[in-house]
Amino acid sequence: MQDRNHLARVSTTHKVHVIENGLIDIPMLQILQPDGSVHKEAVAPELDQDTATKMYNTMAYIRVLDERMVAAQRQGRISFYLASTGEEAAAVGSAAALSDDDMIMSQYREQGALAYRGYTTEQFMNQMFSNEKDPNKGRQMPIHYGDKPLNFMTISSPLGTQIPQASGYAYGQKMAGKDAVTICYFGEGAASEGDFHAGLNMAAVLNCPAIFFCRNNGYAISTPADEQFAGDGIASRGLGYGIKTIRVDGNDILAVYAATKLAREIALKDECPVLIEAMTYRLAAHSTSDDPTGYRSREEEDKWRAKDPIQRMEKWLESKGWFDEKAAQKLLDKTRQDVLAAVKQAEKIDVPPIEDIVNDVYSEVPWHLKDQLEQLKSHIRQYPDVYPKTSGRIK
Amino acid sequence: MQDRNHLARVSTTHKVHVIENGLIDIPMLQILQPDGSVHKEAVAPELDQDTATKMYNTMAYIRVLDERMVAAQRQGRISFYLASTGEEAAAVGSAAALSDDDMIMSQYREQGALAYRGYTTEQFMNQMFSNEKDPNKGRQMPIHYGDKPLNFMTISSPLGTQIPQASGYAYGQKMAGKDAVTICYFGEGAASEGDFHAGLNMAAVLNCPAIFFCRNNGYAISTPADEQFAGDGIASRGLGYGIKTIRVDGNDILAVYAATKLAREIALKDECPVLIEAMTYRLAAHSTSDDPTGYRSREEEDKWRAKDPIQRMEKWLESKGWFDEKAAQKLLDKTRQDVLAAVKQAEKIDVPPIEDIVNDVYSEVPWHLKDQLEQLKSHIRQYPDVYPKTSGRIK
Amino acid sequence: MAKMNLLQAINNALITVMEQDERVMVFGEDVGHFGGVFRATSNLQQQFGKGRCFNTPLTEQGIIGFANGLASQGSVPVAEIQFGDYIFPAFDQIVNETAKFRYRSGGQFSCGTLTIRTPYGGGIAGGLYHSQSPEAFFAHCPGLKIVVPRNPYQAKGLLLASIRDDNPVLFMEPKRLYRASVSDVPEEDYELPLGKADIVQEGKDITLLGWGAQIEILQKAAEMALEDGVSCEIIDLRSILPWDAETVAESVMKTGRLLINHEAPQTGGFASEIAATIQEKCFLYLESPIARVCGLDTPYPLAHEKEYMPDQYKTYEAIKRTLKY
Amino acid sequence: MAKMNLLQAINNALITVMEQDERVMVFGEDVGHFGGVFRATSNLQQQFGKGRCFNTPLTEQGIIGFANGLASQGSVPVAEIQFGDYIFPAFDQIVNETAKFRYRSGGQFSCGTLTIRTPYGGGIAGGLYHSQSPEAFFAHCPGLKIVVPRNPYQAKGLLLASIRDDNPVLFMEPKRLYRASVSDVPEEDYELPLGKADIVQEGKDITLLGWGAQIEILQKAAEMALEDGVSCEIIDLRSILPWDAETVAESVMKTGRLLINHEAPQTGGFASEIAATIQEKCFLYLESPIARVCGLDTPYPLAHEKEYMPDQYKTYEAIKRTLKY
Ligand SMILES: Cc1ncc(C[n+]2csc(CCOP(=O)(O)OP(=O)(O)O)c2C)c(N)n1
Ligand SMILES: Cc1ncc(C[n+]2csc(CCOP(=O)(O)OP(=O)(O)O)c2C)c(N)n1
Ligand SMILES: [Mg+2]
Ligand SMILES: [Mg+2]
Repeated sequence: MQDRNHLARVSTTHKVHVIENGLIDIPMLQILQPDGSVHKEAVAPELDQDTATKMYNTMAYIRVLDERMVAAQRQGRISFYLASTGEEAAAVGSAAALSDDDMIMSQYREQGALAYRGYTTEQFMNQMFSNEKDPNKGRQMPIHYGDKPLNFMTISSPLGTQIPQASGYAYGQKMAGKDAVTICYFGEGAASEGDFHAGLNMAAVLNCPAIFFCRNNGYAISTPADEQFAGDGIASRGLGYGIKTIRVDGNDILAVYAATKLAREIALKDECPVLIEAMTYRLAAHSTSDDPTGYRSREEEDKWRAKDPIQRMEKWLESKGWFDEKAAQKLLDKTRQDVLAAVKQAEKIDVPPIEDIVNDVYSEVPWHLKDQLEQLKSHIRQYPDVYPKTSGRIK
Repeated sequence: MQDRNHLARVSTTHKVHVIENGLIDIPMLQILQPDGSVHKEAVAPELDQDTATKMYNTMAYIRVLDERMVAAQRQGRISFYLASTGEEAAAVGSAAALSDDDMIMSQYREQGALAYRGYTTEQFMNQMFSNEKDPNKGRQMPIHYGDKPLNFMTISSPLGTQIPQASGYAYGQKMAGKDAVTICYFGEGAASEGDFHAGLNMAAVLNCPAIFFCRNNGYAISTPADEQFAGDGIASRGLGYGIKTIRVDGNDILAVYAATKLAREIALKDECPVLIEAMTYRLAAHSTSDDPTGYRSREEEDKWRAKDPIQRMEKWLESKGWFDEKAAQKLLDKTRQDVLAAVKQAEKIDVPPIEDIVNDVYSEVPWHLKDQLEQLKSHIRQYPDVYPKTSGRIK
Repeated sequence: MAKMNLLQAINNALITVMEQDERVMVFGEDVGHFGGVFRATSNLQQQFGKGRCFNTPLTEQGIIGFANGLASQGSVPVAEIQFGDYIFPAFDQIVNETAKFRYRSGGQFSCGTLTIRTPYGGGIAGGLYHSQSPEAFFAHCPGLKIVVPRNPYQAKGLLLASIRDDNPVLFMEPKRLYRASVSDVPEEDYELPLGKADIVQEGKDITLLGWGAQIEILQKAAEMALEDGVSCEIIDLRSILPWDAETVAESVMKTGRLLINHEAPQTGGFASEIAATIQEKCFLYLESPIARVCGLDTPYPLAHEKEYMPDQYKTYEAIKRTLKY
Repeated sequence: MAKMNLLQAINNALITVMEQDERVMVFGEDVGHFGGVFRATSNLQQQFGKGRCFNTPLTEQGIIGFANGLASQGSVPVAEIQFGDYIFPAFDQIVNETAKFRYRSGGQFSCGTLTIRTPYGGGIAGGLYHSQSPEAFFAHCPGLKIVVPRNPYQAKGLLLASIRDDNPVLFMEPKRLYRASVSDVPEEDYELPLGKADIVQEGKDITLLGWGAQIEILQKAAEMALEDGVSCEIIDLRSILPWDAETVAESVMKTGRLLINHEAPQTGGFASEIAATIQEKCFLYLESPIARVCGLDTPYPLAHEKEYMPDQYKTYEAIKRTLKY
């Protein structure tokens, strides 16, 4: 039987050493200076023009989508929306560093990753309007996207639950011999949940090729980061789990890309998790149900508006001669029109048929749900005006 | 409105820095050398002869109590026992550094702390025999002690739950202006629970004067520490929470005492939590239901038997001229006799009256439990032989 | 008397008790400076300081673990879980700890001072995770009290009683009613009894039983039935645990019929306990089977929310079926 | 055929399915090298390697979270929770995630391949935290299946069916029976159906319904009743969710009487659902109220364990009361 020695790595001291904050420096990777030029000590990641343009376009697209959908919510066309303004680089830069086979488990503010994978405006709308073209069948609130063909796990509102799930998913990928990792996004708020602890520790012990990507955007709804944790951000926890950890400027898409690319390599090669903490700021309200003026200042927001990730990348593209201002403007205009058209289109499409109220609870509809469906249908037939969304289509 | 800057402490880098294991050294405080002499760089904590003797005697007492109760379980006199052999210094050394007003929340292997507080052999027995003198009214399995007058919280089997509770208790002490802390004991296994994460993070953010005392004894039942975590023990997590942390040789009672004393001072003065990781080894089986030969070697155990904390203290006491071998031997003999007598005594005492089956579910017995009790009583009256423990005493 | 909506009534109850008792502390996600996502704790931090009203990190198991410790120490925690749907990470702390603290320690320690507030229920386009009614999950757990108010007046009186009760109380607030309407609420201190049902409307043909926001539904259904000449007795259970079986049984012995309505899925919902108990207590009085009008046995859907709800139409039809049986 | 106790039958089922399907992975606290604290997973690591049978860190929420992810990826996780009493930290992962995974994603993703094994129940001097029967907490959660075997033969057949079923199954093992006796169990592969109750004994005067270890209690009570000339029909529900109301209703229509027995506390226990459903389906056939013989509405005590248990004597007395009604 193998001898175990849990003191193997421990040295001794004879005066009381108190280990505390500040003992270790966790610096933040920044490649692009705020003016869009590459730091002289930095090496820009290898990116061809097409990829770089796609990254930029995705961020720009998401900025417009967010703007338009917040407006649509104000007009009462959808019930809820959640924008990622100011944080586009974190989602897009990391998604760009992945392979399409990698599973994405997101929290809810990573529409940029989904768009980068190829989700179309129409697909976004179908989910948000809970219509019958939504592959998730209209069951969750707007923004809870999910798409199996794109390897994008359906979002779940309870925070943090996807973190241990990502460990399990990655373990499964490894056991199945897949050359793929799982990336798991979450906020610095969600990182307080017990599931965070369980998920990271298990990933470390069980050697799961997962990337844990924390968007530290300073707030969890109204709760500022300094009421969320007292350590050095989320990165400082990586050490505690024995997980390799990278802190990155979340508003610098090149840094995010480089960090994620390296993390993916490590995860696959060493069969281990990697933690990335992206330092960014939630410029948007938490959601359309929130009003941040109650808990933070305009000045604070303005400081971060100046660090806009899209502009920063734009300047870099310009410096490479890859930025076509006209094309960019055209894209913005087209996106605005597309979104508007897609909204109009999506809101016309029916909700899923009433049978879908009982489908997918189980793999097959069991007897009691068949009964409940039959009762419901005959009730709707009796009161067609009360249930206008479904009554017209019941035979 | 205050400006928040969650980047305040962060420096930048322009090459990808990966933070990983080994970057920070968390040494282990050791004051006594294995031969019982004080390390030359170390300063022994101030301890008068009475206190030192009490500490030694408590360890010796617990060693005998454990031995005898394991035997009693084998004889079928109690259903379950859980020994702390080899880990006595961790519980006793820390308890000795506390004030009697400090709340103790233990896991289940800290009988040493309870004995140090003054729990008597008779009290131990009453709990273990679930008799009507147990202040916990015989409701839990053996070893789930609890005693309000001694500020020792009743033990609960679910692991880790006491950790956030300790944060709350300490917060309450602080708000009530008490000059007291809460100490919370747990194993390195329990530290994997989500409650550990929640409790430590909350204590750090809400400035709770709590001492989190982890006994890292290498095993959680059969699971060795290297299948429990991949970081540098539990201490390395302290940094992640921004909690001051001390690692200590758990088999060196002077080191444990010194560390806990300092932790208590810090907790009170700075109104903050402190994490202590005591490196020790579970020489005993996990419990009387366990047989460790299935998962570890005799050689491994022997290495730790050589690090016995009681012998180490004994040698130190000798060097101080404080060790009275005869008295020590007498104490052992007396304890053996006391335990035996107390077992005989305790097993004769009745279980609590049947009314206690419904008491304490609520502050007062509600209607439905009154009904259930009445039905039960008349049923027992009908079948007195089936319920011999209670039937004789029902009017 | 003042006009208050349900949120204001809750806020008023919290102010009332915090002014009287220094030991009362209010905390949870976003409850501090911001006053909670629904604003039930507005101004408490401003009035009582950060020590007594504060944000916690985002961890429900931590919030309740912390609250359990605080309660056992002698403080009076009022912990908020932001949505009833997010109470499950705290399930272990509530079911294995809060509820069993007193029993396991022989009454030496308890969480009697703890109150857990949480908004629950659907009808607000919340889908799976902002609509659940989890009362039945807790109703199987001895040691807890569960209380649900139906309007602002009830909310203040029941919340004050819950906070002062020497047992842990899960206080579930029907969030669809938070701002739905205002009504008269005394500005002074008052309590309404726990464990006592409230007869909202007397009647003789059938007893309609519910709690929280569904009382409104029962009232609408009763009005529809009245047009057919059916006289409904409406009972608000108010306390789910322990519950007032006596009042319900007396009513059913009078009317001979019982219908129970709740939003949670039917299977294993609290209506099943009521039906099981009442069929036993009133066996010889029942003229037709006890009817349950509940949520479907599915997660709470979004697009089909209207269809999912046990609304007045479904209730009215069930009344007719029960009477015709 | 081989003689196996319940643990051996479980172990045998696991070996059977692990040999056939590489995707099956077994994990939990101490299940690896050691084979679990009850030894249900003995030798699996040795036979199938550390990748497919392994210890996890001590975190139930992590175990089920991990298992959910693994299931959604297409592997076939069989996760062990060491004691049913310790399943509550995983409540959120089970109730909000496992059970709703398929529904919320429109069937794109699911945890259908997941099986959660856990020992449950009392009678082993376990007190509050090694005795609970938590089935009813999960029975209110659409999307789960809950299965309980009553003997080694049932255990193997039901476990194989559970692992292969395309829905998440909570498989609860009556730990008091683990080593209680051996019986004949086929060495070859076989399945027993989920969702189908099993008529253990036919009778005509009263239907006795239970599951797991309580079937034995029902049998003993039935023997006592037989001496009085009462003929009992005994049904093992086997699946708690979805449950076989049809078989139960048919039996009750025949006998006119129903008694349900479970160890969990009465209030909100699964007997309440059965009673509520059957009083509706069989209203005109019932000759006396449906009786429930259950645990008391208290935490599970130690010193008074015997008194707490819904044993054969209590059951027998309830049979008599029901017949005399
Ligand atoms: C378990 C759980 N608790 C509470 C909530 C309510 N809630 C939704 S978002 C949110 C804040 C999340 O903050 P963070 O993780 O930092 O992400 P961010 O919104 O900043 O992107 C809260 C409290 C939830 N969805 N789930
Ligand atoms: C929530 C929970 N899960 C599982 C168990 C079963 N269990 C009891 S002790 C134990 C191991 C604990 O190990 P550790 O925390 O290291 O303490 P030690 O026994 O080494 O002192 C386990 C898994 C439990 N009591 N509670
Ligand atoms: Mg955030
Ligand atoms: Mg240990």
